[in-house]
Amino acid sequence: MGLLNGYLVLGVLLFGIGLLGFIIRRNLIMMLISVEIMLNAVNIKLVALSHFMQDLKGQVMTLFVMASAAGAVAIGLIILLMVYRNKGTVDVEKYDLLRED
Amino acid sequence: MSVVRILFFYFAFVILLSAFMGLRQRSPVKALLWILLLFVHIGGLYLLLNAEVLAFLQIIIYAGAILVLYLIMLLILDVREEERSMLYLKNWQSRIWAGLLVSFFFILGSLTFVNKHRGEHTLDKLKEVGPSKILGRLLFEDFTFPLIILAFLLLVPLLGIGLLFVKRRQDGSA
Amino acid sequence: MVLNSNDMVHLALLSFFKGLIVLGIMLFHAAYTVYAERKIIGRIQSRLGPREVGPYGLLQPLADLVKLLTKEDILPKEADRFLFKLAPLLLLVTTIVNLSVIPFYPDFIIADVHVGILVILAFAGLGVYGVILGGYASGSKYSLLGGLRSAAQMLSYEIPLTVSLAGVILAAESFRLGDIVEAQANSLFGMNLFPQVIGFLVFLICAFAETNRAPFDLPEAESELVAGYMTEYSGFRMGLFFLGEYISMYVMALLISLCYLGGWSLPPWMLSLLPILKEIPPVLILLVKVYFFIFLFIWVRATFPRYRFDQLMRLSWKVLIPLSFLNLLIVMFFKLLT
Amino acid sequence: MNPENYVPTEYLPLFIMLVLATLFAIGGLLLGAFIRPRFYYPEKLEPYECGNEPSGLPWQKIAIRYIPIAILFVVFDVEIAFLYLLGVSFSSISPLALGGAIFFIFLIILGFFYDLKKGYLEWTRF
Repeated sequence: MGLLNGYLVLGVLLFGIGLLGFIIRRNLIMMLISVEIMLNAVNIKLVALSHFMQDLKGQVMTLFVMASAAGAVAIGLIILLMVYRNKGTVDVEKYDLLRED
Repeated sequence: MSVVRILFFYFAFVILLSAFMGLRQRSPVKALLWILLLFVHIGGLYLLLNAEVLAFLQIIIYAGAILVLYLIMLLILDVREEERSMLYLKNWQSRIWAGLLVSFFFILGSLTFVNKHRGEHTLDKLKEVGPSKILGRLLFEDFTFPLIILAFLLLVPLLGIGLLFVKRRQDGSA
Repeated sequence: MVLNSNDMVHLALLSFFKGLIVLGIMLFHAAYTVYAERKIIGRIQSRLGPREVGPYGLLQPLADLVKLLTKEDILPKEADRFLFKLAPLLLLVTTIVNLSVIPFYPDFIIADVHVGILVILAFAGLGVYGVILGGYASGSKYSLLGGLRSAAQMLSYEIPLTVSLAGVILAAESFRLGDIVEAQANSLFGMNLFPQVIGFLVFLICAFAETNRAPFDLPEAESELVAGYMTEYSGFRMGLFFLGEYISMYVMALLISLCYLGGWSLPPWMLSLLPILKEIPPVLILLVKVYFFIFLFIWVRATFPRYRFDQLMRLSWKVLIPLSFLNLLIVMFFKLLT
Repeated sequence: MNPENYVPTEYLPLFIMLVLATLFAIGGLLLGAFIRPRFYYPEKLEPYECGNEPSGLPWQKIAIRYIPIAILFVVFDVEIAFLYLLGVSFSSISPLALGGAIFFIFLIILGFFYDLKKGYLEWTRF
């Protein structure tokens, strides 16, 4: 087993943890953080492949992922703040305006 | 075991541990600190992968900007410890399904990959010209159009800041 | 680089001793900068400054150290104990690490990396955590507000600082500080100051704000927020915060001298005018520049009144950021001409 | 050189400096712990509130005016990353690529000036 497989497995495991976090957390902020972790997991794979395939395109892709993640976080937190103003909480379970009880 | 492997296993261990601890921590500020550890160690992993520029950009952008934004958000909204209950996966069947799904990704991702492509940026070439120069040239020459799209993407939050200043109406709707 | 383990141990030992030397010299400097500051400000305000401990008060830093070490270490009862202890460490360590990528003269640098400036920015970015966490963990309203304010200050002044550094990088086309100095020595004016006066001024103002020095020393604005994020800290922990401040003053002074004033090199026209200047050891040239900026830090503190917080924010967003981009434009223009 | 055994040796000193700095700070704290006195009583451990009895919880909701600053900081940080890469490769890229890069920078400056014009960065606005 080469080292590349190690990086790939690490990426998948980290992605799994991020997914798990997205599923089990109820705090909207922490759910957004889990998305960040998943993006980072993908970044690890991209950079690892870029290193082992000796092609810098992977690193450029990672740069784009980082930049777009920053933009997404910025707009996501603005939306979160708007929701918070209406609901007074970041607990996703309380956002049940459209649910029939 | 060679030095590379020891370093890799150290970084991998800390990354997985801090991601796990961060996502199971109930106090949001402590969770963010674990995530900070995670991001810094991912930067270290990038160093191992000969992506120096990216390693420090990872720390600058993720740890120094995005996570700070989250932290300020937490302090401002005064988010306290959340209750210990799950939003999704409340019964065991769904947990098993989720586990199967994750392991499917795991197996798919690590086994089906065939590593054949060889690019032109060998380590020697990178050392000769300087990795940041090659990275910049590649970025601006070959990815000009995505860069322009990215500019529009980053424009959105700048325009969206105005949403924060919308006054609430009396009936409570925004 | 493929090195065998023997080379690795050699490198590790070498850099360990280099690190010890740099750390020792820097701590000595930080201690005596406090003394110099009190002496100079005393003179400016026609006082004498410290003169009791030792001849001319020269042992004052030692007395300060003993005092800080023997002061009680108070953990406020509302404090988050772990974060409270972590915050000053984070601030100090991220500041000291910056010293490792700064060249002091051509061959003396602890870690000769490609991306020196990025390293400094990355660790400066991590320093914000020390401030916010220190404020949060104290469990006091003043601390929390002070921490957030200082964080907002650091964030808003980091943008013009980094953008004006982009001009320097553009001029040298390298992230390595050694290359930047060399590029300046070979350039037309011999230093970056001349095409980039605006960038230099912006960087200077931001350096004052980043190090929390007067006239931007909002954390120490007793009239507003007591002592900001440091309110609840006492004894050696507060000493760590102060040490961080003084070391970051030196980091900033070193950065300005290296990036804008040509570091250890002198401009060619000056050398051709006075050939005797070639005999000066390079480290002395750098030291003179650095001491000048440290003196400037102290002088400004004794001279200018403190900014109000909204003025501080307005200065950064409305003046410095547009100016820094203007500077970048000018540099690009120059670069395209040549 | 094989990517399998690439070690970034030039970063070893950086790591050593990190360890040294941490050791120094912790060592100072430990040294202090041995020689400093400890006389605690409840009043000493109260959070500072100008001599009054502390009122209410220390953690409260704070005005959101820090958020626009933080968001702008994130966006500018990303821009700075690209700016630096442009700076490093400035003279080796084609005019078209340079045009794209300058468009990228200018669009974000445009957004920034929009915010400035609208007064979203006025500290006293809230």
